Amino acid sequence: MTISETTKGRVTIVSVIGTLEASTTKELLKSPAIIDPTQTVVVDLEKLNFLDSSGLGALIGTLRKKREAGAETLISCMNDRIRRVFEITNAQRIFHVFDDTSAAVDYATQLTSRP
Amino acid sequence: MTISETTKGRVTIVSVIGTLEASTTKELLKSPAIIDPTQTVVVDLEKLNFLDSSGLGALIGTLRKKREAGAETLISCMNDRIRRVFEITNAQRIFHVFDDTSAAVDYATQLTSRP
Amino acid sequence: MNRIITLTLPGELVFARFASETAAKAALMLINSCNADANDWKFTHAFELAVSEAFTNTVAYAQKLSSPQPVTIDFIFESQRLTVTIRDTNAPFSIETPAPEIDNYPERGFGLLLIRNVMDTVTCVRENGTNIISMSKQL
Amino acid sequence: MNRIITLTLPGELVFARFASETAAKAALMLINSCNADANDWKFTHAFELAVSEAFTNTVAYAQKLSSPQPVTIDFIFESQRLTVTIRDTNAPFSIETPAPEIDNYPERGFGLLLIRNVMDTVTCVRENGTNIISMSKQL
Ligand SMILES: Nc1ncnc2c1ncn2[C@@H]1O[C@H](COP(=O)(O)OP(=O)(O)O)[C@@H](O)[C@H]1O
Ligand SMILES: Nc1ncnc2c1ncn2[C@@H]1O[C@H](COP(=O)(O)OP(=O)(O)O)[C@@H](O)[C@H]1O
Repeated sequence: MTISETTKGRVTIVSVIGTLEASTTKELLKSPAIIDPTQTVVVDLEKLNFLDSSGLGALIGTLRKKREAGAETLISCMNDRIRRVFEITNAQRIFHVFDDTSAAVDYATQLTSRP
Repeated sequence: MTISETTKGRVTIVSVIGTLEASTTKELLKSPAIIDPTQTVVVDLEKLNFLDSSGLGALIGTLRKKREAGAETLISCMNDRIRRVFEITNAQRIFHVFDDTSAAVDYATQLTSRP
Repeated sequence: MNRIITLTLPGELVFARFASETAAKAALMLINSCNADANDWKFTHAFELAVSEAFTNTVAYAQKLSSPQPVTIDFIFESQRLTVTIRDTNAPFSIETPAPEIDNYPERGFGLLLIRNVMDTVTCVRENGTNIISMSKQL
Repeated sequence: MNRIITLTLPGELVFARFASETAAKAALMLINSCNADANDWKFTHAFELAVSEAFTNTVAYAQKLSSPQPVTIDFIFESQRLTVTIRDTNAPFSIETPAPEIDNYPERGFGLLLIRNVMDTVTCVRENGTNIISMSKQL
């Protein structure tokens, strides 16, 4: 599992490549843009091929910490396997989910430029 | 494992996709161009991702039957994993091996046009 | 004739992916042996996900012993059905444990919900101090 | 600490690929756990190929019983070494059996040659009517 971060203005794209489950969530949680609660991130899941409840829990924890600090966690490019996990758990209700990373970045940029 | 046959003049390209081992060799041996001993074939291994000694045995048996009938079995596009099996067993000594399928077809076409 | 695959792994989280990938492979084998539609990703993914959850729980809630105990997973192939069984000697629990309310941002508690949703039948029996979790799905 | 994965499969050729893919995955796990170079395809392929050959032989030369016997494969992880052990109750044989002459177009007889070539150490011991084939390779 690999994480790569790309900065687009005030927003950081965090691409998660591989699998996100019990043994790999700590990698995600060590990523600088995830650690910083004030940093708004788009988590790009295009290259994530497996997510279970441990991985989802790490994303929800990230969302909560960032919202508490006034920042956001947006999700982009889920495949059908990932979407299934979001749907069963209702997680799509608390996350902003985008089909497209650049649309997510645009939206996140608007959010961060609010006074 | 899937086999597809493409006819190029007097030569048939037999593409082997997937794996060639004990449980899949019978698929190869059911392929019309492999069954017909007088049919010269180029066995395109570009999409073969695993070969073991059972698979190699099926290729050697095919080569023998075709040579006895005056035809040929040429091999093209082995990856490193397949090449390793050919090298250890010395099979590259009895097969004509080509990096490129169209070069193999050209060579096979010349062979079949000999009187 | 029923066929059984048994996999015993060290009871460590780092082996969860080994377990779930093996489950996916077992599901794919059943699909192939039935000439069923291999493009039905939901069947394969159901086993991959359920085994990831069940294995992780078995390890996460294991009694703290000096060294982790091995975890054994059985894959039982019937004509059109695959059943996965995992055993552990953890504390008893209810397979019907409800998931938490998503609006509270819970970071855990979704494993059993996912298992129940993607499988046809899920049971957990307690026998002589052992939890026997069985998860089964028809093609 | 050594770690062991045990896989028991039905003794049928259709499960050979399951065995060899699991072997490849075990090899990859050792590579990852050692932060070794995952691009060294030869290590992974060695186990994939050797287990394919050994499993196929175990099934092919099994005594003809009414129903095929299960085959158990152990994967033993030491610090930098992976050892695979397969047991069967077949007739005894020599692991050093030479391969046939390629110029005679032999259709079989290359399995043990391949195993010996891709592994560091291969042994076959006979114990109480059981062949114990051990194949091992250092990263
Ligand atoms: N194998 C198990 N052994 C012991 N307790 C378990 C096991 N599986 C589940 N449980 C119990 O059921 C609860 C719900 O499990 P689950 O839905 O997977 O969520 P999570 O593990 O994230 O808390 C767990 O918190 C645990 O108390
Ligand atoms: N597991 C086994 N049980 C019994 N005999 C075996 C076993 N493995 C190998 N042999 C014997 O050794 C010979 C050589 O094996 P191998 O090199 O794999 O070639 P092949 O199986 O293609 O004949 C076999 O023909 C068989 O007689």
